[in-house]
Amino acid sequence: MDWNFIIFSLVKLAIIVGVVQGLVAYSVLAERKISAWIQDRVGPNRCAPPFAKYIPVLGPLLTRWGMFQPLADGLKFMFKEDFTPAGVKKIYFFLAPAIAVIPAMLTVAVIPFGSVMGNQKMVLADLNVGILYTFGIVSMGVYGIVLAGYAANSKYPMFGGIRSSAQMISYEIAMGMSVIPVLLIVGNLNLGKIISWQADHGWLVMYAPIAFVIFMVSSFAETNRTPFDLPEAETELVGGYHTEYGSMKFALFFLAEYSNMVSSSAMMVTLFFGGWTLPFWGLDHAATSLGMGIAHILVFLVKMLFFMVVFIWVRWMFPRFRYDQLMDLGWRTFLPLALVNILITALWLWMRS
Amino acid sequence: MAITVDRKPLTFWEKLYLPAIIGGIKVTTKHAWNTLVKGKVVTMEYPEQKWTVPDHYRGAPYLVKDQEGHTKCVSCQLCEFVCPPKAIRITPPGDAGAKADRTNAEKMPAEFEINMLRCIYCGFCQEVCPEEAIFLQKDYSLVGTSRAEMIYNKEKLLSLGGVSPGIQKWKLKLDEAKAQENFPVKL
Amino acid sequence: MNVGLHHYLFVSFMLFSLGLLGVIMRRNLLVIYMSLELMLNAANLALVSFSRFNNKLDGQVLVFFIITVAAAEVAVGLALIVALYRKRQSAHVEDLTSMKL
Amino acid sequence: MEQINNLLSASNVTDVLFYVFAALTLLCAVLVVANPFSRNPVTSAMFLVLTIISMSGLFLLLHAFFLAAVQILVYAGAVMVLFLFVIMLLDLKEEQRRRIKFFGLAAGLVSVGIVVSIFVKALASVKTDAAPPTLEGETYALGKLLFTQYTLPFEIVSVLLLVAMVGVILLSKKKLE
Repeated sequence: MDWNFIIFSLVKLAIIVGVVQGLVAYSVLAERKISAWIQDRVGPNRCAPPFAKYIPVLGPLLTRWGMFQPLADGLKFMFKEDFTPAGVKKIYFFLAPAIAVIPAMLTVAVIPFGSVMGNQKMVLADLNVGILYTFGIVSMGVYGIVLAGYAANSKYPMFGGIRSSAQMISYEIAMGMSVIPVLLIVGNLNLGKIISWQADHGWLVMYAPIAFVIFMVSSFAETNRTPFDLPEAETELVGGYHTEYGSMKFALFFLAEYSNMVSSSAMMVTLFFGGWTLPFWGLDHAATSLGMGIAHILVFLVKMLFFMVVFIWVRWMFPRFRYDQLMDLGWRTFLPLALVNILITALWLWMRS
Repeated sequence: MAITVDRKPLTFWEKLYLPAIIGGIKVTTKHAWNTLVKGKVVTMEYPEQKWTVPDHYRGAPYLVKDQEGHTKCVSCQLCEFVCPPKAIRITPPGDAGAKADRTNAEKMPAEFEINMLRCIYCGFCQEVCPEEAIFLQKDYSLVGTSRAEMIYNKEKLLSLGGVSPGIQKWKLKLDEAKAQENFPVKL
Repeated sequence: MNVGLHHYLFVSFMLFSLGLLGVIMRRNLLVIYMSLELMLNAANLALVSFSRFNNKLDGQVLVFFIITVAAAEVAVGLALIVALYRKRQSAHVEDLTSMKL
Repeated sequence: MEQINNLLSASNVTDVLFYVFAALTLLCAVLVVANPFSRNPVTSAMFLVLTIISMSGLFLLLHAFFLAAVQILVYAGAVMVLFLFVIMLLDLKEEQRRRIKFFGLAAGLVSVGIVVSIFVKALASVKTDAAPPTLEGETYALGKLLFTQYTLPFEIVSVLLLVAMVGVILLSKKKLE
């Protein structure tokens, strides 16, 4: 532990948080744009400062694609009245948004988003129990929602909170079980090691496709995204756990949801799609030059953005599950499927050895 | 007694969800392609493109003038009486007030105000008006920066309303009178 | 000053006595249950530190088992509390003194 | 610079972290058991979550990485959520302050006193000059031990979990047919 380590860690931390926040802001825009396209609309295309249209080439793009919309949204959230309804449990009401955001941001810490640059590994914390860490943090994400539901002291948020606690516990099991084949195949919990294994043997999605499907669907459920967004179901619970929230506190819940999306896309890329590696152009080994390092980061970002788009796309493609269907899918489809998957993988590995 | 609805058991493919997923992908991709590449959108970009209002559209009520530019309203206050949200407020000219600016009417309102924040565009005023002086026209986006600004006075209503096209209620009677040559008012 | 086994044991002991105090003093069944969890956790801490300072992994294996059993115990216990609450509409130990349901 | 580097040396940092985590653990545990500001069970549960998290920090300092993760995953992630779920389900009101019975208090103090005496006796026999520990709580080693030497307890625990599951389902059924 020395000076260098601290400085570089802080720099990486700042960059990661900045990038994740930027991604969150623009994924809100992407959400609105993609939903608009799917529904034959144009989407946000107004928001631009007056000078933007005079920029030569980028001008029309900046103005027509609503590139300043996240900025406007952020400003709007910040300047709205911070309203506290009467009868809420004040302390939890204020704490809940923060508790929701913290785990969402923490998950990114163990994800290797690039190989090396100079002598710095492009990962914030190279833990030996990386996957377990991620699951632990993800499981903490439910507190924000449950407390928000409890603090609001009103029926719908309460329902949202109770639903989310049951849903998240159920799907955590399926999610954890789905990753075990990956761990069996690789034989290591370190995310960096998993990536380097994939660089040598090919992406894990080819070895464990069922695991990937279960993981993906469970992560939809864990992030409360649409086929499983029962905790916030607008049409039945008028917004669920964040019904009573407004202004920046509501924005924090938004931030948490989208950060969760970012981190679970990153997890999917890392676990099943080779992380920062690509099987061609010599991109599958640790970088030797600065350009290669940047290329690795870009590869990772592109893969992650693909999954972000899938997340958003699914939201506008499928209707919400009913609660019993959700539980049925989690316990009676995915759990046995994941167990069988583990068994088959173990058998396959045993036959090979 | 509760009615139980028979549900067909799902077939194997329906249970697998996969065809539904593929169908969803197909539909959404088709729409996104149409919007993005072919530029087919169902929405309009409002301030630039505007909706063409159909003929019978009931927008904001305005006062109209007749062909000679005279006020048609005779301050009978029927519209004020019939207005459900009480948006209309008419000040009659009174004894000392200005008389009508046209020859075949006794008086015209000293002030005629419509509070556009209250108006519900029901069209009762148009229906009730014996002089056909008020018409619901095609404006639908009325904006202002204050509540006071949204109370339209007589001048504003008249200038917005314009000349009533082709309607001259007294024309028939005028013709009859001319024919009999005992019409009391000199034209 | 180096942190050694006795430091960890002291923390563990404090946790255990706090848990014990909670079990005896509090009246809410759920809080009593939480205090029990606290005691179990104190045992966990002691076991992990023993395992660390004796260079043997067996303590950690035991902690693994304790965590598993605690999870099962909590599930059963909470189900019991819910069933009891349904009957008596109370989770207060002094309202639950009779043996008959 | 040299001084700062010395200050940041591994053993110093872990010592400071130990005190931080230990203080956090004990403070939160006190607030679980006897919170002067609120007698709301949700508050107790949340402070128990904090206790567990800071305890997993202590586990990390003891190089028990796997257990630290499992601690958060199982205790904070599942068990405490279950607690919160039940509290919300039952809609428990704040615990009433009732008069503390003398007998209960005396019994509590006596039992705590007994624990103290046992502890003092135990602590006296702790070797403080043990060799610096080298053990790492690696997942691999732990798993190996779990599936070789401790296979029987492991299987028994799995049966226990099954029994618990069946029992809970039976208990939470509204009516026994």
